[in-house]
This record gives sequence, structure tokens and C-alpha cells, in this order.
Amino acid sequence: MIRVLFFARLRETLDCQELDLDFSGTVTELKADLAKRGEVWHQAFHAEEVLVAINQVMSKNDECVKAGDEVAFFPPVTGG
Amino acid sequence: MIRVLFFARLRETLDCQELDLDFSGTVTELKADLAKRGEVWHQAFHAEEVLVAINQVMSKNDECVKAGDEVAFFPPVTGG
Amino acid sequence: MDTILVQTQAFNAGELTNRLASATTAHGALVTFTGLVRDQTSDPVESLFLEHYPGMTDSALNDIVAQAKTRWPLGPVTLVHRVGLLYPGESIVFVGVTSAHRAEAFQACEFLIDYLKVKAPFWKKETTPSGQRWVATRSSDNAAAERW
Amino acid sequence: MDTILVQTQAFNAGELTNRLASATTAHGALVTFTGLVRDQTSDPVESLFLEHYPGMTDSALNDIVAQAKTRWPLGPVTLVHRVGLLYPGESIVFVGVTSAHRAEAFQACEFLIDYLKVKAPFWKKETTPSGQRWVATRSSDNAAAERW
Repeated sequence: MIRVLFFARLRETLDCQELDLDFSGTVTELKADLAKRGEVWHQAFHAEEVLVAINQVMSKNDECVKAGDEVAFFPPVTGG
Repeated sequence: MIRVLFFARLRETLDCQELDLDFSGTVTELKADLAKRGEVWHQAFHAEEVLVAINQVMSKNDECVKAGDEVAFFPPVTGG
Repeated sequence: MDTILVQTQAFNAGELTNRLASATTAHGALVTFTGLVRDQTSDPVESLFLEHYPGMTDSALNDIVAQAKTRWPLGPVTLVHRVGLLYPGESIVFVGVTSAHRAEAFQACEFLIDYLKVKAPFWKKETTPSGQRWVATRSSDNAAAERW
Repeated sequence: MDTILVQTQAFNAGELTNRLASATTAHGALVTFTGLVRDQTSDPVESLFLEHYPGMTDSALNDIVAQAKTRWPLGPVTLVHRVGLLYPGESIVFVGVTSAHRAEAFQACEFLIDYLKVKAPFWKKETTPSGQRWVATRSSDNAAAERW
């Protein structure tokens, strides 16, 4: 199982804060899986810039996700 | 008459804070006159960098000094 | 020696400044940056909500400070970021850097806020008379971070 | 709106910071520089005497602030410089700048202190265990001022 988190506008768009999934593969593959969950999900992962952190570290699309990981998706950050 | 002021290390070297002089001419000419006041004065105006302000504005050696002016000589500044 | 905080409570930028000034007599230069909620005149911001990714913000801020310390010889550093609900005039973020010389202190302070703006997981949502809106990324922020 | 002071009394950098932060809600970026008397370990500074040219310092500082304001769109600016006798850990100078955006605030703050360092008539004399000495100009200060 992996835990998937969503933040900010993305969380609102998907109306989803958190998912537990059976998954292993790259971030790109995970995004493709998530995009199949419905039109809103498809749009969110294709039309907008989505950043990813694996285990709370900024990561890239070609990195691998394995059981036990926490994967977070979010829009570009706007703090400071 | 002009008023001539000296600051910081230069004031200490010359042991002089202030002079009233009859002078008109350029800053370069004023420095040459002052350098004639003794060995210490000669050294001070030839061996070290001396800045000048006319009427409290940073000025250059080729600028003219006229009656009523306040001319200040001092070492490079070290505030801040 | 460094202070790195993410908090909902308001902070006092002046107090943080004075604490850094008295934290060291070996470092003669202190540069601070304070980011405040602006009250824009066109579509006035009534309030700002700062969302964050709690597990990640601390480590992201610690990592950014660690990077600054490998680049410049720094004394104590303070980085405080607020989350939750804020109003115009309130401080969002404080970055304070000490160093022996001012050029390094200025560079490190600007580096820290530039990096924080693109690498730390905070998101701003504004409430205005015309509704709520997520603040958009500014391309100038990406450019600023890429300079370093 | 601007505060430009030359004074023998100690100032409180934190208070000056907070005053600027609350002086405007239109400017979201506040950058401050505080220069402190350092306590060097090799030949420790016991005290510092800051001499100045009273008639000229005010106009020199006003002129430097006016130049900064023609270069960048700034909100309120504070510039305070101490003169007289100071001890390690005390603040010598404070420069605080507000602007709508941080890049401008950083640039203007660094410009102000760089220009002050070479254009304002202040001179430092240190007292150390080995005696008194006038502080020498650093060539890096001239280089810093010439960048602008």
C-alpha cells in the first residue's frame, strides 16, 4: 500500500485529500492510474502543472514509488 | 575668507581642526598652499588619499573655492 | 543556534531581529526580510489562508537553510513562516541572516527567500470581495530561484 | 514618511523594523540591514568611536536615500547611524527599506549601505588592547559602491 496526498487547489478540484492504494511503479505511471478515476482527475493531471513529493522530498516523474511510501501531489507552491 | 575643516586621522595628523584663510582658486591650488605649512602638512597632502567637500558636498580637485565657502578635507570615509 | 519555525501564531519581526543581533558579537552584518500581507487597491485582500504540507515544511526549510550554510559563511539564521489565517498588514514570513560581512548576509537572505518561494510546500488562498482564489505562481519567482 | 537620523543614543533595530512593517500595508516586502560592532578575536575591539562631519552627514544621507528612490519604487525608508562611543555588540547603522516586491527591496537596501559606506562622512576609530587605530578603508567597499 502507498498513501497518496493532495494539497491546495488540487485537493479542492479532486475533492480528495488522501487515498490508500496498492501500487508500485514510477510517478508517471501513478499519475496515469489516477487520471483514470474520472474526468476531473484526467483534467487535473493533464491540463495543469502538478508537483510531486515522495516521502516529503520534492521528486521527479521518473522516480519509483514502492510500498509504504507517502506520495504527495500539489500545485506549484506560493508561500513566502 | 574661507573656512577650512579637517576630520578624523587627518585632523589628528595636522593637529588642526579648523582654519580661516584668505583664498580663492581651485581645490588643487588650496592643497598646494596648505602643503607649504610644514613637513607634516606636506606629507599629509602628498602621501595619503585626501577627500574634499565644498559646502558639505563631496567635490573634486578641479573645482573652485570662493569667499564664504566651507572646505573640508578628510580621509576616505569608514562609516556604516 | 538557528531558529526554524512554522506556526499559526503571529510573530514579531522586530523581536526576531533583536534576538539575532544579540545572538552573536562575532558577526557584524544582519540582514532580514519580512514578507507582509499586502492590501491591494484593485481587488482588496480581506484575508489570506496559508495551507501547508505539515510533514514536509520543516524538512524543506531545514534543507534550504543547510544549503545556504554550505554556500556562505553564516552565523545564526532565523526562518519563521506562518500558516493558517492572516490579515492585511500581518507578517507571513521572516528570514534573518548574520554574517561577518554584509555582501554574504544579503546574498544568503535573498537566496533563502527565493528558494523558499519555489521549494517549500506552502500555498496561499486569498479572500476578496469577489470571492476566494488560489494565488498563482509568479514566473519571476522561478527566475529568481534559478539565479542561484 | 522616511526616517533619517544621526544620533549618539543607541537605537533599537527591532523597533525600527516593526515601525516600518506597520507604516504601510501597500508594500509587502521589508528588507533591513543592521551593522554591529564586531568583537574580533585576534585584537579584540574594546570600543569604537565614530566621528562625523555634522553639517554634512544629514545632507549626505538624505541625498543617498533620494537616489535610491529615483532608482526603485520604494515605500517608507529608515536610515539611522550612530556617532560617538560604541561597544561590541551595539548597532552602528540600520537601513530599512519597503517595496511592493522583494527584489527591489533587497537591491535598494544594499545600495543604501554600499553608498553610505563610501559617501557619508563617518570615520571609525577602534580602541584595542594594543592601542587606538583608525579603521582603514576596505577596497571591497569601493568595489561594492561602484557596482550600482
